[in-house]
Parts: sequence; C-alpha cells; structure tokens
Amino acid sequence: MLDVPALDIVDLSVGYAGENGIIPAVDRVSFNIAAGEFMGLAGESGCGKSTIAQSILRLLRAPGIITGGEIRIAGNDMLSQDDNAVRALRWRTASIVLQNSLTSLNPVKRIAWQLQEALNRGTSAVGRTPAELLQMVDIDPKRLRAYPHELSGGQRQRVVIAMALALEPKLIILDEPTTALDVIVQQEIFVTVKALQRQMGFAVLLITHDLPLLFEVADRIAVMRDGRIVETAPVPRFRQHQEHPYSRALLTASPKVDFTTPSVARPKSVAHPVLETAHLTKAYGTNPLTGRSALVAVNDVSFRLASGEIVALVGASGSGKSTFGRIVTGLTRPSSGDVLVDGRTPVPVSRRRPHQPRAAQMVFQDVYGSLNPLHTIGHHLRRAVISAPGGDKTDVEGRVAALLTEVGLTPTASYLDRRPHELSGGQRQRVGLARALAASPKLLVADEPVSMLDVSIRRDILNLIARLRDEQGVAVLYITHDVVSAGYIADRIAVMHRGQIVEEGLAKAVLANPQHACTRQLIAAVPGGLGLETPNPVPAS
Amino acid sequence: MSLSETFGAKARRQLLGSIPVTVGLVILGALVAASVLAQVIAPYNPKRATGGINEPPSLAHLFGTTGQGQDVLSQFLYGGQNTLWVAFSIAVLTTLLALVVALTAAYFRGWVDDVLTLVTNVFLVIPGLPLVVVLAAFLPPGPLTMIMVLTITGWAFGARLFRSQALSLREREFIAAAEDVGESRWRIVAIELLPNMGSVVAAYFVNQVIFAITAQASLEFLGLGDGGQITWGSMLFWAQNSSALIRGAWWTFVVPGMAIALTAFSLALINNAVDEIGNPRLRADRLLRRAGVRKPSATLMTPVKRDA
Amino acid sequence: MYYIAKRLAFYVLAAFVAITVNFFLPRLTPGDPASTIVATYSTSLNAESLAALKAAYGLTDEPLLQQYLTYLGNVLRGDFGRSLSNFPAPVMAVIGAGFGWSILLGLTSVLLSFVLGSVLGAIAAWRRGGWFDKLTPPVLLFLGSFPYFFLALLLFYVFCFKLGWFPMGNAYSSVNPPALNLAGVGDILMHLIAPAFTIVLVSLGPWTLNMRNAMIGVLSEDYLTLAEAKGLQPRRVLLSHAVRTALLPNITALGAAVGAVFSGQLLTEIVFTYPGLGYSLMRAVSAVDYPLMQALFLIITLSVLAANFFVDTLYVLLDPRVRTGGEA
Amino acid sequence: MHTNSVPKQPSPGLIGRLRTSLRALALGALASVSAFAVTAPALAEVPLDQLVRIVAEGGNSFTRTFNPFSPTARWVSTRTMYEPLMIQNYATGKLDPWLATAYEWSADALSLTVTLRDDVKWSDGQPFSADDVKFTFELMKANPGLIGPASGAFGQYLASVEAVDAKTVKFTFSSTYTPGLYSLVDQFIVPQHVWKDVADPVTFENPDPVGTGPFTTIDAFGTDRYQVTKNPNYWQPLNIEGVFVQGFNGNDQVSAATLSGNLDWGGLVPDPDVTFVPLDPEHFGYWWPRTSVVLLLANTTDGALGDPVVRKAMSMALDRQRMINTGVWGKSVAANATGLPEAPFKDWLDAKVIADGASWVSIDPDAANKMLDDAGYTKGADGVRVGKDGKPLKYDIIVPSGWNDWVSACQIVAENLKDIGIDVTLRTTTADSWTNSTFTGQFQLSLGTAQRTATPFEFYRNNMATTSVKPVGEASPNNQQRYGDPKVDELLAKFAASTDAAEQKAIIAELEGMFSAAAPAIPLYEQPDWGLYNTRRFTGFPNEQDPYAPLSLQMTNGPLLVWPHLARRAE
Repeated sequence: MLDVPALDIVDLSVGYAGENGIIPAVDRVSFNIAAGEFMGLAGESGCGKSTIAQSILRLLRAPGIITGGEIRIAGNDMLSQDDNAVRALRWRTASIVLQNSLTSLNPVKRIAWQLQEALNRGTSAVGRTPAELLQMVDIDPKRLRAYPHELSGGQRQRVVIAMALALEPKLIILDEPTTALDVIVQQEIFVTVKALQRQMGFAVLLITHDLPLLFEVADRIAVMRDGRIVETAPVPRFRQHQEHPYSRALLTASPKVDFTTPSVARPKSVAHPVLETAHLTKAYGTNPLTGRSALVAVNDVSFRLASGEIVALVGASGSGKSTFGRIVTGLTRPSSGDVLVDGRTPVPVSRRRPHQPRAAQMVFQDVYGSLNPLHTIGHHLRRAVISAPGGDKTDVEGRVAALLTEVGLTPTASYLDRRPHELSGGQRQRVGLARALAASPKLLVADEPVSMLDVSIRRDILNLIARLRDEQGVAVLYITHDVVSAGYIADRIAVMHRGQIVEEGLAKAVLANPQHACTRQLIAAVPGGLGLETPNPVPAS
Repeated sequence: MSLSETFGAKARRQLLGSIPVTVGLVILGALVAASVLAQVIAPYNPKRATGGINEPPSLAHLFGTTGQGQDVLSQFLYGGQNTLWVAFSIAVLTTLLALVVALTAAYFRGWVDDVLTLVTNVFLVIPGLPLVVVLAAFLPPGPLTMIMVLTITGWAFGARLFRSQALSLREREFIAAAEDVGESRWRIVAIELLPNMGSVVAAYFVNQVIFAITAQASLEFLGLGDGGQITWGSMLFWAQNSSALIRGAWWTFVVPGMAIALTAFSLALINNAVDEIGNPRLRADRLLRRAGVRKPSATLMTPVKRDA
Repeated sequence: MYYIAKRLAFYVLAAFVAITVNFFLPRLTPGDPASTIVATYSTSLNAESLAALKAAYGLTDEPLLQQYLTYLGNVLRGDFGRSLSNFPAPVMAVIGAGFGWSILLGLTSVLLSFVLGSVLGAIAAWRRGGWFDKLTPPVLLFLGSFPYFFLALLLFYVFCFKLGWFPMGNAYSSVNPPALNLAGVGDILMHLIAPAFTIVLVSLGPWTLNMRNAMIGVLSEDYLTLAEAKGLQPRRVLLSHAVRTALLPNITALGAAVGAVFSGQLLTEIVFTYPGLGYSLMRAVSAVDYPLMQALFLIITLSVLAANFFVDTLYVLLDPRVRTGGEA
Repeated sequence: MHTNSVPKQPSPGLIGRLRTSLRALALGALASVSAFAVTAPALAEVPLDQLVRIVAEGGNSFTRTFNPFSPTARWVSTRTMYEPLMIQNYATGKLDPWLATAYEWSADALSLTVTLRDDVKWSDGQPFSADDVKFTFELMKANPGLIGPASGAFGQYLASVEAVDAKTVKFTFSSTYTPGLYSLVDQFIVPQHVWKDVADPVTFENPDPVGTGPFTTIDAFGTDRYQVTKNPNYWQPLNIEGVFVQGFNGNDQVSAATLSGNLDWGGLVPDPDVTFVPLDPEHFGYWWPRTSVVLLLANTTDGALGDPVVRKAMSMALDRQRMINTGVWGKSVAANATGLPEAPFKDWLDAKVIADGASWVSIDPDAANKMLDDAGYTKGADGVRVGKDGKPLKYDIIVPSGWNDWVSACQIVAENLKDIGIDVTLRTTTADSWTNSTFTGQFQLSLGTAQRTATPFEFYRNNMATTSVKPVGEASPNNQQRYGDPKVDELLAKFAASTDAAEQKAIIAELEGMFSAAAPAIPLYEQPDWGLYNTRRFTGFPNEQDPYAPLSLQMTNGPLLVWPHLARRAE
C-alpha cells in the first residue's frame, strides 16, 4: 500500500458560481502526497489554497463547484462516486481540521459526545475511547465532560486534532489550523502533531500562509498563486533556492531581524519623553466591597518613550499590551497611575472635543473594521483633518491630499471617492495611518497594524511607519506579538507578561539575549527561529 | 450591514426582479394608491347611505353596501387612507422611539444602559394586547389614542433589536477610530452608527407597519376604536355589528378583512424577500442553481460539473 | 444558577412594575368611574345609595399613596376585591375556571405551533430551494397576515356555524365540566380544536420562518462542516447537530410567544366564546369592572412572566453556554 | 317601577354588537363558586329537554350569587326567584296583582294599604306574611347600598311601613306622592327569616336563595350555564320544570343558537323577517312591542341650543325613517311630538297635541332652513349658521363607542344637520366619559332614552321640571339637557297629589302640549323591546295576537307574568 499516494490530485479545477457564470478559483492543479508525508501548501489569501483543502473531501460550500480533474485519497476516487460512497470515505480515509477552533465544535454537545460520534464512524477494530483520544493530544481526560466553550482555543484545536485521528485516516488536512491562536500555542500544537505523525504514520496536508512554519514542519512545499501551483519542492531544496520569482518574493517579503547592525539608542531628550507612565494599572470587574478584581490587565507599569523612537511592546495574547495602548491614546481610562503624553494626560474620548490637542493617535489592527464601510476615504480623512487640533482649516482638501501622498496613496484624487471595500488591505492600513497623522501627533500607537495583512505587504507597511518616524519625527509605540517584526522595526523592545513589563532593552539585544522566560518562549515559538535567513544566525535560545 | 453594502446594484436589480417582491410591490402599490386617491376615485360619500341595506355587489356598488346602506368600495378606499396613515405613524414613532432608546443605551452604556435595558425588558415581557386593551379602555377612542397606545406598547422589541445591533457596531473599530479622531458623540451616533443600521431599521419598520395595521384592526374590532371614523378595522366592527355573516353579507366582511391581510401580506413578502436576498447562504444556492447545479438538499457535497 | 437567580430577580421586578402600572392606570384617567359603574347598573339611585355602594365596592377617596399600599397588601394576599359587574362576588370567584381554560388553549396552541413550525422550518431549510421551501413561506406569510379575529370569524362561520363540525363556543357541553374519561376528554378536545387551530394557523408562519432561517444559519457553521466531514448520515447531521442548535433561538422566542399568544388568544376566545381569561378581560373592559380588569391583567401578566421564567430555565438546560455566564 | 328617564341603556342593542349585548347581559350576573373544581353540590341535573332554554346572561364566569339587591343582580334573581307585590304589565297597561291582590289609597293620599295574597309560601315552606314586606323595606332603609325599585323611597316620600295584620301592609307617606305606588309595589320581597341573620346584606352572596318565585332551586351550576327548577311551594300552577340559562358570549353565538332552534325564548336576531321566521314559520316568532323613545338631547345651556326654534329646526332636518331602517330594520315608527311612546301610554296621549306637533317631528329641511333664516341664524361663508352670540353653530355629538345603533343614529344626525347649516361632529368616547359628560351637563348633543314607566309623570318630571335640573358640573342622570319650567313643577305636584284618573289625564295632556311647544328634547323613534320565541317544545308565549304580557326577557318582572302560561308541547 505504500506505493499508493495518500492524496493524488490531477488537474483539479474549482470555481465559484457567480452572477455571470463560474469564476475559476483553482486552475488545473496537480500534486500528490505520499503516504506518511508532510506536505505544505503555501500562498497568500485568495490564492485558492483553502479551496483545494475543502474540495478534497467535497466540503466546499456553495457556490463552489469542482469543474474538472481528479481527486484520489489513498486510491479512492472522490469525484466520480455517488454521495454515499464519498460520505463513507470521509474521516475514515481522510479527516480535516478547520481554521477556527472556536466554531468547529458543536457548542451544545459535550467533548466526549463529539469524540464518540467520530469514533462511531469507524470499525470496532480501532477500539479507542474518547479518553484515550484526549490523552493522545495531551489533554486531561477529566475534560471529557466539558463543553467546547469551557476549553481554551488551543485545547479545542487539540480536541479536533484528536477527533481527526480517531479513525487513523491516511491523510489529515490541516486548513490553517492555528491562525486564530497565539504563536506559543501554535508551536505546541505542531510539536504534538509532528510527534503523532511519527507515531502513527499518517500523511498531512498543511495549508498556511506562513512559510517559516512550513520550513520547520513540512517535508515538501507547494506554493500557490492565483489558483495555480507555481512551484513544488522538498523543503531543504526550497530553502536553498526558489525556482519561481513569486516564491522568492514571498520569502523575502517577510520582515526579518537584521542582526548585522546593532540597534542604536536613538538620540532622545529623555528629560522630556513623549510618553511617560507611572504605576499605571487597569483592572476590570473590581468588586467595590472586597476591592478584588476579576482581571488586572495592566499592572503597575512605569514606562517611557522618547520622541522619534520606535518601541515595540511585545507579549503573548492577553498580556495586557493592547489595553496599555488604548490607555495611552485615551480610549480606555486607567484604574490608577499616571500617563503623560507629551507632558499631558490623555483626554478620555468621552470628554474629547474637536480641535483639542491630542498627542497620541491610534493605528488600528482591523483594517476591515477600522474604516466605516459607508463613508469614502475622502470623508474619513476630511473629518480627521477638520477635527484635528489647531492648524489651518482653510485648505482641508490640500491637507488631505498631502496626507494621502505621505502614505503613498497616489494619485490622491483617485482615492478620495472610493469606499473602504474598494481598497486592498494594505491600502486601507495606509488610510488608517494617514488618518492618524492628520492630528500631527507626537506619538503613534500602532496596535498589531500588520497582523491582518498578507505577508507580502507587511514589510511595506512597517517600512512606511519607519519612514514616517524618520520624516516626521513621530514616536511609535508598536504593539505586537511578533518578535520578528518587532526586531525588524523597533529601536527598543519591551516585553509584557501578565500586565507587567518584564524585560526592556535595545531591540536586538533583547532578542539576542533574552532574560525573561517569557521572552525566550516568544522567541522560541517563532517558526524556524529568528535568524533563519540571516547570514549570521544567532544561536537559538 | 448597510443596505448599500448588502446590496450592490446587481442585488438591487435582483430584488426588483424577484417574483415575491414584484407581487408584494404591486399589491402594496395598488392599495396605497387607491387609498391616497380615495377622494378622487371613491364613487360615493362613504358615510352616507347611498344604497339599500346590505346590497350585494352590483354595477352601482361594486363591493356592495353595508348594513347601513353605505357603499363598501368607498368605505374601503377612505378606510385605507385612515388605516394606513395611522399605521405608518405608529411604525414611524415606534421605530424612532426604539432607536432613541437603543442608541442612548448603546452609546452611554453604564447605568443609563442598565436602566433603559431593564425598562425595555419589562415592556417586552408584559403581554401586549391585554395592556393595550386596558389602556385603550381608559382613553377616549380615536386615532391619537390608537397611535399613542400602540406606540407605548410596541417599541420595546425594536429597542432590544437596535441595541444589540448598535452594541455590536459599537465594538467595530471604526467607532473607536472616530472617537480617536475626536468626533463628538452625537456625530458618531448620527453619522457613523446609525447609517450602518439601515437595513435592520428598514426591516423593523416594515414589520411595525404590519403590527400596527393588525393591532389597530383588532382594537377597533373590539370596539375600542372610534366608531365614527372609517377604517378597515371599524368596517369589520360594523359588519360584525350588523351580523353580516349571519345575514349573508359576506362582502362587508371580506373586503376590509382582505384589505388588511393583503397589506400585511405584501409587506411581509417584501421583507422576507429582502431577507432572502441578503442571506449569503441562500444567495450561494441561487448562484449554484444558475450555474446549472441542482441542489436537492442541504447535505454538504460539493458538486462536480466537468463541462463547465 | 447565578443566571437563573438573576432572571428571577428581573421577573420579580417586572411583576412589581406590572402591579404598579395596574394600580395607577385606572386612577390616572379622567372621570369618576365609581359613579359611572353605579349609574350604569342601577336606575334608581340617590346620593345615599351611591355612597353606600361605593363603600361596598371598596372605592375610596383616600390619598393615592395610601390606596396604593392597601392595594399592594391585598394583592400579596391574593385579594382583588369584589367584582363590580358580578357584585357581590369576589373577583377571584369570577375569574375561577377561566384561568384553567386559557392555559389549556394557550399551551395547546403554543406547543402545537412551536412543534409544527419547527418541523416545517427544519424541513424547508434542509430541502431549501425545493418546492416545499418555495411554497411554505408565502403560504404561511399569507395566513399570518390575517388578524387573529378575522381568521377566527371565518373559521367560526364555516366550520361551526355553516358546517356544524365543531361546537359553537364554550369549552365543554354539559353544565358541569366533564369527567376526565375518554368521552369527557373528547368533548373538551372537540371544543378546543377550532380556536386552537386558528391560533396555530396565524402563528405558524413566524415559527417556521425563524426555524428555517436559524437552520440555514446553523448549516453554514463550521461545526456543521465538521459533522459533514465526519461522514455522518444526513439524517444524523440534521437531527443531532443542526436542529438541536437551530431550536435554541426558537426556544428563546417561546417566552415572547407566550405573551403574543395570550394576546391573540384574547381575540380568538372572544370569537369562539371560549371561556378563558381573554374573554373575561374584554367583558370586564366593557362593563367598566376595574377590580376584575385589574386582576385579569395582573394574572395574565404574571402567567406570562412565569412562562418566560420557565423558558429561561429551559434554555439554561439546553444551552450550556448560558450556564457559565452571559445573557440569553 | 322605577322612574326617571335614565339614558344609560342605549336601546337594548342590536344583536351583533358585542358591547351592547354585553352591557345588557351584564345586568344579570353572578354567584359564588365556579372554578374548575366544581363546588356546587353535584345535584341531579333535570334533563335539558324539560327546561326552557333562554338567553339572558352573558359571560363564562357565572358565580353563584343570587343577591337580588345587587346593582348587577343575576338575571334569575328578580325574574324567577323573588317577586314583587304587583307587576306593571306593559303589554296591557294594567297593574297586575301578584303577591298582593289589591291596594287602596287613603282619601288624603298619604297612606296606601296593600292586601297580600294568603296562599303564598316561601320555597322553604315558611309562610309569606306582611312581616316579610315590612322587613324588606326596613332592610333597605337601613342599608342604602341595597338597590331595588324602592331604593330611596324613604328619603323622598315614604315615612313608615306597618304590618297591620298577617295579610295587610300599610305604607305611610311623608307627603302626597301617588306615583310612589309603582315603586313600592314593584319592590321584590325577601324572606325575613333568612335575611335577618345576614351580617352584611349588601355583600351577601345568597348562594341558596329562598324566594316566593316559580323557580328557586339551583339544580346544577356551571361557570357558563346553570339550571333553576321548580319552587315546590309555588302559589300558582306551573306546567314547566324550570329554566336553563346559558351564558352566551357574543351576539353571533346568540344568533346562531337562536337560528338553529336551540333556544326557546330569546331577545334579538337582526332582521328577523329575513333571517329568523322563514327558517320555521310554524314555530318561530317574534314580537317587538315599543315601550320607550330614543331622544336627541341638546344642552339648553349652550348658546343657540337653548332656543326652541333651533331645536325644532334640528328635529325637522332628521331622517327618522333612515334611523329606523338601519337601526331596527324598519320595525318601529317615528316618535310623536309628546315624547311618549304610543302603545303603553295610549290612554294618556292627547290626539290634538300629536296632530298639532306633527310638523316639527317630521322631516322638512326646507322649512327648517326657513325657520332658522327667519330667526336670524344666517349662514356664514363656510355654510355654517352663526348664532345670535356670534358663535357658529358647530357642535359635537358624543356617543359611547360600541353602542352601535346609537352611533349609526348619531352619524345620521350629523349628516342631516349639515343640510340646515349646523355643523355636527361625531365624537365617540368611552362609556365612562360619556356618562360623566352627559350626567354633568358638559356636552352639546347626545342621545338618551326614556325609561319605561307606569305613567308619563316621570318622563315629564325628568325632562322639564326645575326640580330635576342640576347645575352644569353636578352629576344627575336626569334632565341632562338642563331644561326647567316652574309651570311644570306645579302641574307635577298636582298630579302627585291626585288619586283621580281623569284629573291626572288632564294634567298630562297639558304637559304634553308644553313639551311639544318647547321641545326640551327631540324625540327620534320608538324603541322596540326585543323578544322572540320558538314553540317547538314550549307553547304559550305572549305575542301580538295574545298580548297578555311583554315578551322581553330583559324587562324586569315581565317573565314572571309569562311562566304560568308556558306549557310543554305534547310529543
């Protein structure tokens, strides 16, 4: 049986029915996965990689249509057989782990029930129990009686993986299984998957946009672009040399830490920092009687940021870094402690008046949600300019055009009347930056400004932020969980953990020589390590 | 989701092309036009006895006459006018009230929200019609009482609906962004929040018109309306009063009853169709069918169509 | 448990609001109800008789606040005073059996339309795009567009008056409620069918459409994809996964529906002369019988509150997510 | 019989109108138990086919309450259980002896001696005596909350009641008031041996009544129906077992039951010549005698409405026949100029007054317009006449919503008056506020009826006497139009002091003439008393051919006259 590929796809074409006929999404794609092989399928959003993943088990939802080609799983034809035969093959020969761990489990059924349901599909020969499945993925079998919402995201995804392994299928499809999870959790999950694969010998198809991750876990890699596979290669060879220019572009587009030049402490008038906090604390759900809080998001943080400086605030999700950012801009009020931005306490938004000077402006993470879908780009910027403190309001249009030019959206006139959904993600974030700059702030608080963008444009946006700092002298508080991009752009790095800053220092120094366990963990979780493509890789910590 | 977001020009064309919407619009249009033009096209004075008592439909009286000898067609036309303006007023007022409560609650949050939500929920659980009946029993009958009573008892569901919609919008980052830019509160509510609730508000409004028409008719039928006003509800009341069914004068019943039912039906059809077209899942099904794939059930099995 | 306690507290508060509204409503309106009532029922009255009757009716000129406190105390003791239109019978005696019949009619029709609507909605969603799905919504929307009373009148006229298939009104045939044997239950059922059928017809539409839409929503959830990926039989996907979760919003709506059905029931009871609370309320309103009206309104409201609380509790049992926090 | 013209019962409604009938039906009402758990002792039900099935009370919530003094007394209380001394028979116009066989006025008309029937027993076997009569009146004196025909008699004219011997009662008057006879003999009598132990007779529920009437035994009691069967000790022969009262809840149910022959005695179906009689002409019949008049009341304190010319012109604009056609299917006649119904008062009516006044109660809009023109009420630019005080003749006519024959009559009034330049707007109100406005005189136009009374005395007192005029703002069920003439007071006093029929008749004729001259109220049409019967099972109902008693079920005491005449039809 070893000679039968776990998955064999020949000339597969998939399209989506539209108002004017079928729009192709996957165009004559062919590849195969040998039994027990770990295959990675990489590409940017919209390239068709998930379409392929879902087509394999015929789970692609309407209006998706498979328009040609063949799919065989362990020799079983998935496209010509009748529905019942296909259904019989599902899960037994191939299973799938979906992207969103929160919604892929039935919310009203206990874990045990859901695992058992999968087990019931198999023959009694497999003979596992739900408890054994949980143990397999390192979850306490006591959690069997739990409901999905009582588990953490990582645990839920492990449950799904356990479920996927329940019938020992030949192939497991992982469709971006960790994008919604923390880097550290992602790393742990892949350690588990790799271990299980070694033990059980199933083949894996991993769909991801994260090339470094594939370098770490996959045997072979296929790169997709616009519905086609542009290159397929074993990982070691691919790391050395990329045949296709797009593969190369994809790889080099990711920001990397350049350890060749040590970070230099920027000149700063430390006497007058742009941002200064003292014993800043933010607690939620405080009981007025006991004084105890359900959650302390920010705990006694004292921090300084000099003008013209880019400081990255890094930490795992839930570490309190975003709350800190919102306090600095005045979107959230601290429970106690002081914040001074450019020597002034930020005015809480609820009391903010137009034209009131504001030293800090926010750049938001969600490029889709941070612009009102109903208003034009021009409207957004005009409002920002009009509300901006001080300055000349006579030439609003001129100022808007200037802002657009600054962020690289030219010709400016072509953008003014467009609405957000007519722009790409990168363009939207540029608009977000322009809006933030309208008030001529001393400090930009950029909360994960690139995490929702495609890999290939992340660096452009980071470069733009760095350029703005250089040209306008604005300081930047860059909030991220991604130590690589932090190392790429920041002068200094502050590591946040459970509401406190546990480590602070020049960026490269911190990365090269992390002191705190938490920092080390964050660095270790980076797929492929930090110095992957650098000429002088730093020894992994 | 705003209307313009949900519906591109294409979808709008589709909406107008759908059979239920066409049927709904034609019925509604005919009823509204007939009512608006009552003064012009009504053949008789609706209050005057212009024929014999309970005359069946004839050329002189297309819809027959009432137990008091009035022309049913003329009453139907004038009645539509009175019924519809009251219904629309109620729908407008309940929608406005619900919006004000919801936006206030969603925007200020904190104790303001708590209090408003509590009031809303109390109004929601107190059964409507009994309260309306008791209220109407204490107030002088007439359109104003009708509007007042049904507005007081009819806004709560909308407030809850709008509040949850507003709260979820409030979490969208563009609101935080607008705050950050320094927009004033009222401007954020009016310019950023409200327009994004367009489709929900529109759907609610249509439902409120339906609610108002039937509730109004019910109250009038119970004798809690102004018997001197001609409305569809009071026509039914008078028909019931003169024992129209037992005397076989079905036309005095069926005309206003069907007028109410058809108005409500046409609005419901339109609302439902808008829902359907806005539903991405159903839209996907439709596209699939258009591409020539027959989907007999909801079972998830991606179709294979090699000749496409 | 915390959630249930919170809901309970809310309903207690709502009940208090209802009781208070109930008290102030008739007192805030112009006119002197007492004299009107007395004058409406009696022809030969002098000032002395009027004063004596007012006292017997429990109508006083005390300050409002004092009246309110007395009223609260009486309500807590279940004492609603004497009915004016059935003087000197106590209000509770007048309400008597009506409560039971209303519950019977209400429960029957709510459950019937809930079950029927959910089944139809699930089928329509599962076979969406098919003839059943194409036909069901417009037909049900059309039926749902009829005011309750109008449909009730038509059904009454056709099935009770013209065809004589069902009895014309009342809840049973004999003078005393029938024994609970086969014949007795059959008799009660025969009287129940026509009014219950009316309510079911009118209220079926929303149940069906909501269930259908909820199902369609659930069918696009990831966990449904996963269930399909597991290779489960369609029947199992439908019953164990889709219907189970799609029912939840409908169950939340059940609470609200109880209130709505009580409203529709009022009209249906009047048309079919079904001896429930709705009809009594209408009579009380016509007869300007404030004590009766107030007691009825309160009982209906409290029943609806109780039903809502029951539904909330049921919801907690059915949706584990609510148990650990958040609102339904 | 009670007096005053109380406007509250609008003409006892057409079928079909829920509210009207409810109001009528609500006149009965009550009892105590009910509820799911049957608390009534499970007595043997008398087979239904032995009982006369009637429609008398509405509702589904009967309580076992048979207190006849309640303002909302159960229908049977005063129609089968308790009886009066004598019954004013509106069909014959005579005072029929009942528990009393005769009465006699003293020469000064200050005392009335009543002789009781001597073979009467209470339903529990105790003898009925003069003590019971004395007790009943004294009970009412002690408890003003007890409502009956003689309520308030002690306050107005009655000084004392005395049991001369077991079978003789003597009423002593504080002033001469001969119309008081009718209130006193109409009062139902309750047994002293039962009621003397009742703590509070006002709230006494009286679940197991003891009376002298034909049917006093509650055999089976349900929340929406019950049967009342024979009093074993009834003083006259009876050929029927009892009555079955079913609580119909709406007019459609009543009509349906009537048309299907399920009722033996009922009130109203619409247009009976078309809907009812043809179904079974041999057995179905109706009889609608007319005993009262529907009036249009104009508030005489309101500007031009105080001018008799205006009121008469209004009267002449009205299309009475149309009101009759739409309101009572043509089964009535326009009222005459005396304001009195013809049938019950045919002995009192003065033909000359009627003939002379005919013109102002007949439709003639041209003459009406001319009258108003001549009187100086000129039309304004908008076609509305202007009063002498410069105010346009614009009025509201108020009517309770749901009193439908009245609402339709008001619609016709509003239309007709537009033809003579008087702008009338119909305003429907709640019954509550309508009563309030009309009683206190805070209205412009409204409708009213005259209550059935034994003589025209009350009608003229209540509509023309200064003694019945209350200031605007003060409530009174009488003389809502606020019209008073001292001359009328004198005539009424003469009438009340007289025991001479001829003298009384002359006085009434003079009052009739004054009414026709001043038009203190505008008579519209005579109101029929609804009554219909089905002789498939029982015979002996009164009708036009055999008018021994009224057929109306709602008329107090009327049914008492009928029960002894009914007999089960031989199979």
